[in-house]
Amino acid sequence: MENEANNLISIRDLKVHFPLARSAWFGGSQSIVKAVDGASLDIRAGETLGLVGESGCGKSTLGRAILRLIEPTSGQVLFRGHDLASLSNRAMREHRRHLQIIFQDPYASLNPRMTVGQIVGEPIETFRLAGGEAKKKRVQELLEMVGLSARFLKRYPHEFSGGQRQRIGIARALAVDPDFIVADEPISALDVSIQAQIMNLLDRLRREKNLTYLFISHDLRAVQHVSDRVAVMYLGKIVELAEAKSIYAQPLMPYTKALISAVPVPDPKVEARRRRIVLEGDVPSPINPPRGCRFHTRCPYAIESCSDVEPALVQIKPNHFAACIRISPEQPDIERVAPGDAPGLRAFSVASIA
Amino acid sequence: MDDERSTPQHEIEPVKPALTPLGTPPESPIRSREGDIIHTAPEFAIAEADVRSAEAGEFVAGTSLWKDAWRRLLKNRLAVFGMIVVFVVAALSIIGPSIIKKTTGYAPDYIPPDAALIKSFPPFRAPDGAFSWKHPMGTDIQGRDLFARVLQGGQISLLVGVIATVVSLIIGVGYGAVSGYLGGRFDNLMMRIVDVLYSLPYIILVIVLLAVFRRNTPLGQLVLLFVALGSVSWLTMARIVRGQVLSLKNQEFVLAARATGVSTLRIIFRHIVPNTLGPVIVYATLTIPSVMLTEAFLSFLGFGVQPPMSSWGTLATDGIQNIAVFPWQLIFPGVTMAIMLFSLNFVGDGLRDALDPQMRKG
Amino acid sequence: MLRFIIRRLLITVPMILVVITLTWGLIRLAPGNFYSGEKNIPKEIEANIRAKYGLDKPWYVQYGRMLGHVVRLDFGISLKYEGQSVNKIIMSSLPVSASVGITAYLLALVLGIVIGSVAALRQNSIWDYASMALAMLGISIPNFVLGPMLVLLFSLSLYWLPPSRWQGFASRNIILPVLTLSAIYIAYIARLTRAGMLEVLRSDYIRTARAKGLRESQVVIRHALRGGIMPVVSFTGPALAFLLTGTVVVERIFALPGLGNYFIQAALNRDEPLIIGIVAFIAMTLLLMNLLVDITYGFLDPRIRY
Amino acid sequence: MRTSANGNLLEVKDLRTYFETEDGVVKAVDGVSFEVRQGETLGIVGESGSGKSVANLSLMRLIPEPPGKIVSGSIAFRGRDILKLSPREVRAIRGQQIAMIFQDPMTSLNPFMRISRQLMEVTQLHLGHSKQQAREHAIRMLEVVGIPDAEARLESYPHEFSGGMRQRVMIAMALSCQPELLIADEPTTALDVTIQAQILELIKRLKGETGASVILVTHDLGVVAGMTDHIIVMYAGKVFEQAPTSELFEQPGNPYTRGLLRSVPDPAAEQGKLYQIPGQPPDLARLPSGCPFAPRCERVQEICRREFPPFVQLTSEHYSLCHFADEVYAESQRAA
Repeated sequence: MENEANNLISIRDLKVHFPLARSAWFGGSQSIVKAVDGASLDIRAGETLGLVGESGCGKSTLGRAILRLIEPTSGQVLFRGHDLASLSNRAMREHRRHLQIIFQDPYASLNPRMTVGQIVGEPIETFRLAGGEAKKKRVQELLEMVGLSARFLKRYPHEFSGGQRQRIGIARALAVDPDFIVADEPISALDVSIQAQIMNLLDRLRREKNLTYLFISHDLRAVQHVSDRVAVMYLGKIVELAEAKSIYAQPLMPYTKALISAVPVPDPKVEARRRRIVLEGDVPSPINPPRGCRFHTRCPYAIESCSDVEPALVQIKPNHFAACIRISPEQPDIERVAPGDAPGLRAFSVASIA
Repeated sequence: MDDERSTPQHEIEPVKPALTPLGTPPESPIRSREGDIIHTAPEFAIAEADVRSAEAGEFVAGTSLWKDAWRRLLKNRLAVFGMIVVFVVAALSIIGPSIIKKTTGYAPDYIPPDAALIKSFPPFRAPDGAFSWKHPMGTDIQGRDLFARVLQGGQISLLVGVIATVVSLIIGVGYGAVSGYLGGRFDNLMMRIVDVLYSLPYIILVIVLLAVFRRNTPLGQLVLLFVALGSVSWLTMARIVRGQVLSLKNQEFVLAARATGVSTLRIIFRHIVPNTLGPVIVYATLTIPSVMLTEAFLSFLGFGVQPPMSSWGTLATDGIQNIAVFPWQLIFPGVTMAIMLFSLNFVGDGLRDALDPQMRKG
Repeated sequence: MLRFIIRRLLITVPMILVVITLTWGLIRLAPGNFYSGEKNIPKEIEANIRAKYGLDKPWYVQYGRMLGHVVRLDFGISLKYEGQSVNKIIMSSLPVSASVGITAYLLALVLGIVIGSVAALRQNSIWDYASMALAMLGISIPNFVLGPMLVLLFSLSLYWLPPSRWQGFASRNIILPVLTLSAIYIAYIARLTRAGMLEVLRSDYIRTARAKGLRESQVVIRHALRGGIMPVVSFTGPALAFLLTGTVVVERIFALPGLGNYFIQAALNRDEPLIIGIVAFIAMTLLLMNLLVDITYGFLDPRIRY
Repeated sequence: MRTSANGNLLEVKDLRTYFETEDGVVKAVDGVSFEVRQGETLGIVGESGSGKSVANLSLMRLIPEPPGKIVSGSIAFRGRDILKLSPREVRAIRGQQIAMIFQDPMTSLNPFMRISRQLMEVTQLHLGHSKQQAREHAIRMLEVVGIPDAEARLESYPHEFSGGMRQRVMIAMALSCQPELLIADEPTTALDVTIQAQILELIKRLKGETGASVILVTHDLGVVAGMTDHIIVMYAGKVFEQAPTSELFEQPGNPYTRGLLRSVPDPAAEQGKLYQIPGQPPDLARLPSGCPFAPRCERVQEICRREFPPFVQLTSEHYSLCHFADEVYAESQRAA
């Protein structure tokens, strides 16, 4: 998109489609869930890119597909010039040193039959980074780095609370000294008072270790707090991408506007004043996503063309991208666009003719 | 108390109290926005509290889920009772017959010279009708000591139970694990085969098999029994293992292992297999009594163990012939078997309770 | 739904073929023959016998003939009970087995569900412990031990009930066989019901029902029971298979002229047409019953769609 | 304690609900008192394990017994103590005068029953509706909660609805008998933000239309900020702070409340380090002798570890459970 050199990860037109399980006893037609359907995104070295969206929008799938924990159906994931999506399994395994993940569920993400020492030590063993005493020392260091006592080495996950378990998961991800970490809803399963702890820890580690994060969450407040830039996802597509400040101050997409306005603010005065955009209806099924703009079924500003043309993610304002045919750099505020006007459509047809 | 999906007992995390011991030095505060005090790594407070009892610098070994389960099992009185009974009966069956032979001279199939006199004697009776320790379970219609025979029958019954279970374990775990791990089309095909076999009247086939292939040598018949019983009892095991593997495969800790480049073999043996063991152990424990029951039932129909070998099933079957006159010939082997099965079932149930919630959520 | 049933029925046909082929193969692969029990048969007579039963033909001709029988649902003439057709034997013995089996299962359903529900509703009470210990006993006592013991008690000691002899469905003679047969089902169903009910009673929608102000009996009967007995419904498939083995034993103990007794005799005598006939009949019944169970399950659980 | 005005619909006094567990007695709710006034919305805020849900289930006597038990206290609803009523009298209140909606709409509706029956059985039970009346009423309620094509959807099963729609059905069911008090226990926690907004708007609108009082239980301070008149903050089974909503947010009088408020990312503030409450929530079976929050409190003193704190009255309607409530309150006042 711009300034390629700064990008640590570049995702190009990534698609992840799942065939739904057939009904028991063969036969029956197969439907396909288009969890991620043509997403493109650049993640710059050293930044935290927030990825927000409602459940089922494909944000977690995208995060996992980058790391090939789910095989992408098509598209590219460029990491330092290698397309991760097309590497052999063996070559991919080598790259895993640099790419790590932190999971949502602090209960399911730790093997209940392994001690903390084994869990955190396993990546070190896998890449033969250290052995014997050195390994033990390294594990202790890692535990202390995430705020746990080194004496917990021989304990088992079920003896810890949710927040502590999440720290163990973070220590495991750090064990190989990665460059890039996908934080997949790292705080949503935690209590409010623990969320702040984990967010601060992640932030501190990023600065100390010069890490790059893809921070996936449905919690817009948290994403805003930790992210440099934010991408909004809806039904398998990236619909808006901008600097955190600008996206919260002036969201362009009607969907993003609604999303942000829906977040309750812990301040009665603000709550009393503000006007909430309440979207009608539910998110459509990703098995049969709406034609054209996927949001048009719920969009208060939708016009007929919205159901025909699939909008591309274009730059509306400097470093602010949105996928909506009704707004343009000339008139980025959708409320002021003339009724029925779709400037993006003109640009689109011009582009396709060219 | 907010996660209403689980029962209140499970809502409370069994984590040690998060107390700061008195006199813990305060953390060095960092100043940040609006002068808030920020604790750098306040978790240390908990860390310290947790290991209070330990010597400084010493590593505290945690309790693994196995130890946890064992502790819970020991709390279950019925299961402990079951384990003791199983152990005692099994030990008696193994060493009992030779002890009896040494002390009283009654081998299980020893027909004493005065057989005509002591045929079908009631328990604790001497030929003259007085009390006697010689035959605590009486004698059978040929004058053999029933106690020795019941103990020896236990050997065969347990052997059949254990070996057939091992056979089912090997086939079932292998089949289920492969099916679950490969997934997709293979899994579909393999599980359809299990479904088909499941809905067959397999016991009918076993009877046909045992009837038409009936061996004249007792050992041959025994082997045939192992094969027949083992080959039908693996189906459920395969389903259980497959279900486990399938769900574990997508657990986040397996994904995490994959994300850190752990090899497939290691994922299978370090991450998946240890976590399937719980249900497998439970089911295997419950398979033993069910196989023993099937063996007894086949013996009753005349397809089981052949003489001179005897199992609880054959002994009970012999006893049925004369139930009106010599009821103890049915009651002793029958009740012994029932007690053993009862205890094994309790152990299995207790194990399930102890190992369930397999993924303990605190 | 209709498509599901048709698909299942179509699959049933090859499955029955598999069972029959397996059975036939087992009989043929085993050494010896049905007349090998009779000693010293002269060569000519043996040749005559072989010719009479078509055993001189190549195996595939014999296999084809056997299949032909199965397809026409006419299983031929029994070797042992000469002159009697297999169909006739099945038809005369089926009512005996079916009446004992079905009565036992119905009894088990009612008693099992009631006992299991009571245990679940009074969890950790003396009722719970007692009924579950009894259930465990029911699972642990082999029915061929239980049957004679019941006979010993009720017939030979108390003289309440006759020990055996089939005198039709309505006679008192059916009581002991039915009790013997149903014991293990009562036990299983009670355990399943208890486990199922406990799970359902803990669920959120039961709390909703209580929050509505429903009486506890309404909560249990209207809201909990249906979900609670789902495990029992899915047990019905395996139960039918058990029922077969159970009836075989009970028929032997109580000398009932049922299907199971004939089957054992046939297996011991290597009465090929009778074995094949009974196996085919049982396989068909079992598969059809399983299909019925699945359909019922679909009706009971609206989330399942075929 | 606030003197009870006669306008109180519900007065809970010194409620204690304990659970027997393997690890010992868990005092899930331990001496909780609060009031709900006619027509007002009370928010109960707390993290998991704070006892907020148990407190609400206790109000309806829905605590599974055993292992739970309401040990003491009184729950006066319109002057009658619910804890002293016969089971039959409690049932008459449930669903008719006090109704509840729960966190997970997926599991709170009976999956085996058409929603028509689930809706109709409430009014048949409490309002003595005939089948036909109940049916018509059910359709009207579905329309009220905004389910399109209500008549056609009436015969659906719960799994045929989306999460948000199911929560609407739950609300329709709860409001069928026009209850005087609606207890909403984390009604939006399982839902997406846009759906959460829909449900919150709906509850607000219906509350306005019916004049019912509402107890809104949640862990999300944002949700209570816009919805409630009064708030109580719970921690470790105790009420830590109780105040009118605006005052609680502006001038919290308890270190825990203050910590909670500050650990929520503030959209207006600069990025950077977030305030964090150190440590872990306490184990309810092994509570310390002093203030349960002491191990995590930033201004802990010797006395906090030794003595259980007093419930200090700060203003006419503002109470805080803290040895230093006055100081904390004063500090907040200065900050504001």
